[in-house]
Amino acid sequence: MADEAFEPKITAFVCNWCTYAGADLTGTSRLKYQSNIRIIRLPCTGRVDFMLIQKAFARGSDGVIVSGCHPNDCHYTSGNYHARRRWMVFNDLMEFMGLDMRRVTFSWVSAAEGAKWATLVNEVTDHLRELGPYTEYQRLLNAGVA
Amino acid sequence: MSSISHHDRQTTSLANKIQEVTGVALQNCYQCGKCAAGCPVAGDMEMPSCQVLRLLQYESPDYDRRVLESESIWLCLSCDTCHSRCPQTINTPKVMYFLREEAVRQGLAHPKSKDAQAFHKAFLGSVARHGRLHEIGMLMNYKVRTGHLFQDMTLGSKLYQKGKLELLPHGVKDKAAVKKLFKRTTGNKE
Amino acid sequence: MSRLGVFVCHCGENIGATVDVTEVAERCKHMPGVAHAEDYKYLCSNPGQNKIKQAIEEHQLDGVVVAACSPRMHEPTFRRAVTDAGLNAYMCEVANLREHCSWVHEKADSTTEKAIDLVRLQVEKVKRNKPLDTIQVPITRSALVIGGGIAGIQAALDIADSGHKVIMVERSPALGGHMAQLSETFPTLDCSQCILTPRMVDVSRHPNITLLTYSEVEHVEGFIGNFKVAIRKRARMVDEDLCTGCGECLQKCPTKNVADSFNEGLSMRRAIYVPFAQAVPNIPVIDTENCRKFQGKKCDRCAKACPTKAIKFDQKDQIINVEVGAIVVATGYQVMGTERFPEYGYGTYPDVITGLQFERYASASGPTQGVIKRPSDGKEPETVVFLACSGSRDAAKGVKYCSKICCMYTAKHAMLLKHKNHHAKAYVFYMDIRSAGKNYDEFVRRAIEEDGVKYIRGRVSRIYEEDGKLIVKGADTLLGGEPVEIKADMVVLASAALPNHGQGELAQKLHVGTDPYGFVAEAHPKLRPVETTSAGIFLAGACQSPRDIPETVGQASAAAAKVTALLSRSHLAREPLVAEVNRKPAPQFSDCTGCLLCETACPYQAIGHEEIKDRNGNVLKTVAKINPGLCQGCGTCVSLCRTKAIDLHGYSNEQIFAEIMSL
Amino acid sequence: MRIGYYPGCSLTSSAREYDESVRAVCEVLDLTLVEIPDWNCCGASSAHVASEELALSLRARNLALAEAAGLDEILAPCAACFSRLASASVELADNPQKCQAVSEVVGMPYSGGVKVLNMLAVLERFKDEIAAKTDQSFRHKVACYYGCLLVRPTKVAQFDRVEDPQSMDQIMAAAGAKPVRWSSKTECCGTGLSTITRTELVANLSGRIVADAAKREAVAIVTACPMCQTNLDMRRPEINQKLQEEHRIPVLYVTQALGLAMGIDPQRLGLHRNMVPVELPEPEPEVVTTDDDDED
Amino acid sequence: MDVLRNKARDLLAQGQVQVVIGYEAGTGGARRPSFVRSEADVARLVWDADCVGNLAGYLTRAEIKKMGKIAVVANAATLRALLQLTAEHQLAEGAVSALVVTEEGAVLELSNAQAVTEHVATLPASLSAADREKLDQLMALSREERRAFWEQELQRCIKCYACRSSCPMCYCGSCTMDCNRPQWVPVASHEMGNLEYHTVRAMHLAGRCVECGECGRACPVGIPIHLLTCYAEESVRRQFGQPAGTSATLNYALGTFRPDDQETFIR
Repeated sequence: MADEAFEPKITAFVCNWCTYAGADLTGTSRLKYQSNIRIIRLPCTGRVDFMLIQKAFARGSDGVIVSGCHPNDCHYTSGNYHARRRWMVFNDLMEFMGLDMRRVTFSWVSAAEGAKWATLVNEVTDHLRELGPYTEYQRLLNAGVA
Repeated sequence: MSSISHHDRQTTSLANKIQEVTGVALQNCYQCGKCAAGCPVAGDMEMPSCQVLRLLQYESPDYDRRVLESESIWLCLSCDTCHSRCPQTINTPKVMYFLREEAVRQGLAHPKSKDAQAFHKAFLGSVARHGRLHEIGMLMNYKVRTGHLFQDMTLGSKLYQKGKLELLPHGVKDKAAVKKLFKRTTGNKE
Repeated sequence: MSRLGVFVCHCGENIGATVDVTEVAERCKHMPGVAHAEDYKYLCSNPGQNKIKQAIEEHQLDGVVVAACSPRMHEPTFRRAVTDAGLNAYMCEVANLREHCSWVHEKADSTTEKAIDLVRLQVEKVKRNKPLDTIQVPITRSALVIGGGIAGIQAALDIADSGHKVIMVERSPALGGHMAQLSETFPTLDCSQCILTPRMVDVSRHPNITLLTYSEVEHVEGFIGNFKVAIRKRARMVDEDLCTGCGECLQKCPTKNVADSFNEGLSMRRAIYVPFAQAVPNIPVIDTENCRKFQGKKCDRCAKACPTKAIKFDQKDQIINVEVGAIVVATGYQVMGTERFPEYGYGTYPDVITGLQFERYASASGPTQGVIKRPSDGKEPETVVFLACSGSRDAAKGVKYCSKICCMYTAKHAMLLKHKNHHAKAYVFYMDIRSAGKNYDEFVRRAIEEDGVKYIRGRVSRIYEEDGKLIVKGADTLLGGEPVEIKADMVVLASAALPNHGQGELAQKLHVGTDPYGFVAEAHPKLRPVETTSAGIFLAGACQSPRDIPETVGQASAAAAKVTALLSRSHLAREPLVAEVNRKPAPQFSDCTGCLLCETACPYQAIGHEEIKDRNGNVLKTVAKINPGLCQGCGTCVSLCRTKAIDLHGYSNEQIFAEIMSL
Repeated sequence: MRIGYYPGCSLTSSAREYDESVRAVCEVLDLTLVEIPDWNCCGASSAHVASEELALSLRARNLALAEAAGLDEILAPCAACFSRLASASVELADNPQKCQAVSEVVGMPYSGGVKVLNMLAVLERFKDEIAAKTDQSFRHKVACYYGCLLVRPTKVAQFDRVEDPQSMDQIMAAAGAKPVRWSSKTECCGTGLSTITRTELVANLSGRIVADAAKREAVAIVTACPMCQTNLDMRRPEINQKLQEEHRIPVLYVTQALGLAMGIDPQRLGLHRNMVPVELPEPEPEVVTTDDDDED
Repeated sequence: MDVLRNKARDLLAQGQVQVVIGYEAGTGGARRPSFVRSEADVARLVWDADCVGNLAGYLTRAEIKKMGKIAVVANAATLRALLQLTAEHQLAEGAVSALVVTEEGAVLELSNAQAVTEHVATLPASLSAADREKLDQLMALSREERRAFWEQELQRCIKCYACRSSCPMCYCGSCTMDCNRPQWVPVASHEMGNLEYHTVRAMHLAGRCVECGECGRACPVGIPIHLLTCYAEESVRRQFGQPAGTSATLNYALGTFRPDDQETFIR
């Protein structure tokens, strides 16, 4: 059961040209969403090293969003395609290692999808609030040296 | 003519049902008329295929009914010319099949379709009984059903002379298998 | 320790109403490395910018975070401001407190807390920023234009007129493209060749244009400002310098039965030929596939006839290497052949022709000197049926898209038929009439109202031959789909415009994208319509999608303007946000292992390799090398590199790591 | 060579001459026909009206019987039977789940591996043998008529030139005949349900085909479909009445025409059963073509 | 075995290679690598079912490269490593000959990449049946059980990097683990750091792992660590069909893409 006072900490890695701009549009459209999220701006989803996701969790994030341009719309023509392949392997490997991939959300949000961004952030926030703190990971941080 | 307010989209329009049952998406028709242009019987229809599709696109109860009551849907020969030439690959013959079934189901079938329905009944009756079609038996049955007793009488005797009509049916041996098959798929024994 | 300045903007009420801006500024003062923090009503205003400049000087700041609206809005503004105060532009970062915070959240403590976090992210980032200088890429100040149709001609002339050298490559033996084949042009009905020929001559005489006909692009490498192109100049078997264009050779050639492609196969030409009378250059070419000499027979009649001994049977293809700064792709289109229409006879009925063939009949320079005749028996047709959308908007057997030019030229064809033969009957089967354009719809109405062309709304299902007539079976959808049957003497298909043959291979050589149909893709459908996905490569005309002459010419001039703007500078300044392979002292030299797995991942082919050598030239190590002129800074290679040998300026590992750790 | 054989109901009665001529020609071609044991009616167009499932099951039972008899290819000379069986075969080959379901209804296993061929597809394989077994004296102008069911739907029929099919023309040409170029090859004769219920429409549609063939100076219409043959042949009085002309052009099954070219006894080909008497004129004289060398 | 020794002797005698890397008897019946540089030493070479180690790891070592041209006794994984290393520009084409002992006891000398590529194409997957079974067993568990399994296993890791040292594909001069600006992964052996380390290694071997199992064998505390890299490799093969070590030209699944790559989790 999630703690009532629990507010999830969410880190988002987004590309500059689609999702960052899409999130800007959410703002200019004055659509509201919950304020748990912190956006880190990158040029492209191709720049998203899987280690960034790891480090975000290691730093205590309860959830991570990675979002960029839809396939075929990448500002750099194919950075998102490369990213997608890496996510496909990463996602699969994490499942194999038993990590909770419900806490990582990959998505395509274009510069025109301000509303989608708001919905996405709200859904992810609500979902993470339901899942509660990511104790099974954060516990590792506090575990002793072997 | 029906007023536009009657054209409010219904949830269970014929177009919806057609998409569900046959997979044909009527909204893809852009009314180029190529189906009617190639249809061998378009000239004999009160509304050619493209107009049937157009009426269905409205998704209005009035127009749906007009289509179901039409004779056009019974005239389709299933020659597939329209389908093979349609730029949007719309399977119009399949739609026509569906419309006939639906017309019968809703009791709206055109009076002239009575012959066709009788023919199918006679045909299936023969197949259900013998496993194969017994042409003369089927024809007699059909003529009794429709009252066209004397139509084609001379032709029949000619056929007989040419050795083309068998008086006794040559059915399948395993009649039970065929009967069972009919029962499982139609729910009746005939 | 850094000395950072944090400037928090109220943006009037926009940020101030939901975020406690003063509180944010106050808290920032206590962040490690922050030497100064203040808030202000409008930082983007002149007084606002001055505040930043003053503070930089006053507090000797070495980095700045502006917490305001989206960096996509005012990042350039604030970067300019810090430059004015003597800081490097890239020592300034923007925290997005408006679009990503105040506008999307309610007024609450948590909103202010988020705002502080957003500033902290940027503070931690700026601490690790490095001064960067814009990258200067030298530009080769000349252009290559591929394709010698009206698009290429217009682009080449515009670029050349602005004083830059142009190399023009045309695949066929002469300039002019499809426009040279046309009779009259809509909506003014002026003669196509009359308006085109002077332009072709201009190209051939222009001191800044080098014209290479009968030539094709073989290979392209390099990047914006610095392309290296290999051009294959095919052997004409005629010496261009010696030939005077007298035409003696043409008369003597014994091979007379080669289908004339300029006339769309409606007439025959010789094996040595000039495509058409006004051809530029007016130099013949020997078609070696049909020439007797090249088929092993004894013949040298053309050589004997030549007064200047210009015929050279031993001429070989030449590879010409050129360097250019920009490329314009203007390769045009082709039309779908009649053989692609099953229900219209698979091309077996000679009197079913394409619109382009009709143009040749209608042209005064065509096979019939402008008299409309039909191929089967050379008679003048009385009834002609025109089919719009032949293959276009036909997902099943043709192409999905609208070919755009057909509605107008079909109206023109019907009109020309009526003008040339008043008794003739013209029918047009159409689905929609798309005649948006200056004087376009008036033109179509004129065909209908004044010239009596009959328009029938419906597609044609089938055409077949009967008693020397073509039976056209259509339907009139305006009569509820009533079948219509017309006995025609000739049928003209307004057949779909397709990407030109060889377009795909060329696109690959140029590394430019294509759309699903094979047309060259534009960089942005609205805002960058004449640029391709590759920097420095532009496009003009129907290679992008079907279009008519006015649109093509306008677009070609636009592409030329882009090229001229590029070539007007000696160097190209580029944002320094590029990736770089690190270097270290010997014996490591670099963390790069030289595995070059990054090479294929680069969308811009910017990654190559370099050899690190000792003084004697022995290779010590091979490592990846990123060309800063080509790199666009996506960072795909950075996240792929196992040893973290590649890093991206502006979004470095250290910067992002620090951002994450600040949360 | 052997192949499974599905005669279908028509070939046992009203199209008996088709069956007779198929058997006679296949004997000459050394093709053994193995009749599917205890086959049943394919359901034609009527089964559909009652239920899709009935239609599919009737067809599947035949395919299952063929499979049980170890036949992986079956010949269905009747174009209607071919169309129904082939579409069922295509539908089931793509869909193992449907196979399973229909096997249950039929009460016999079917794995989806039986291929259905029409008469033309089979004869196409024997073009060389046909040429060899005929003396090439059958130099008649014939109009090859394909109708709808052999060429459409394209997915089932898989003809390369749907709008201008060539296989029957090539088969007849191999036997020495001179197929005419005409445009009614795939026009509908009006079969479907109108065969019996709307005879006036049939006369109209079939009439156009007969008139076109006559106009192209064909001496016979050749067909591979009992429905077409019946409409063009048996309905000739109505056709002639409708056209107000006296067309006497006979309508032969492709196997009847081939049989004649092979010199098989007309009685064995069932020619006496055709309604329009089969009286072919003297064949066209043999034309010897000389190759002109147009070297100048 | 004699055929192999004779082959090695010939190669050394004729000067075609300067060193033959093979297996020799170690303590307690185990096999250990053997570097044979003279004809006199060829008798040390053995070949039997116990020769499972992947000797490819030595090929990229500077001290070995210095010896001259190399012949290596190769099993399936060695051959795949040879190809992958060539594709990754770590071995010059033709610098290493592979000696393969066939089931019939003959010795094949594969002296160029094409010969190796063709031979590899005829071999079954190099993943052992036992490892296959373990992978399947793990996959059959619930996520929670898998997490518990790996948590149990990885907390025993002492971060000795034996796995890294033994891996033929871990040839990088400076590993991410050693990077300290920033310090991506904590140096000390620590549960979080262990998890991060092994995730990174598996990700870095996805599309590159030749499934030799060497890392698992090298682990002094017995963590079946190779299952992670083998799974990552299998994931790549399953999703993109571009297995590692089947060609000497670069075909790295994560350095390429198809516009129609199919996934189910991106929103």
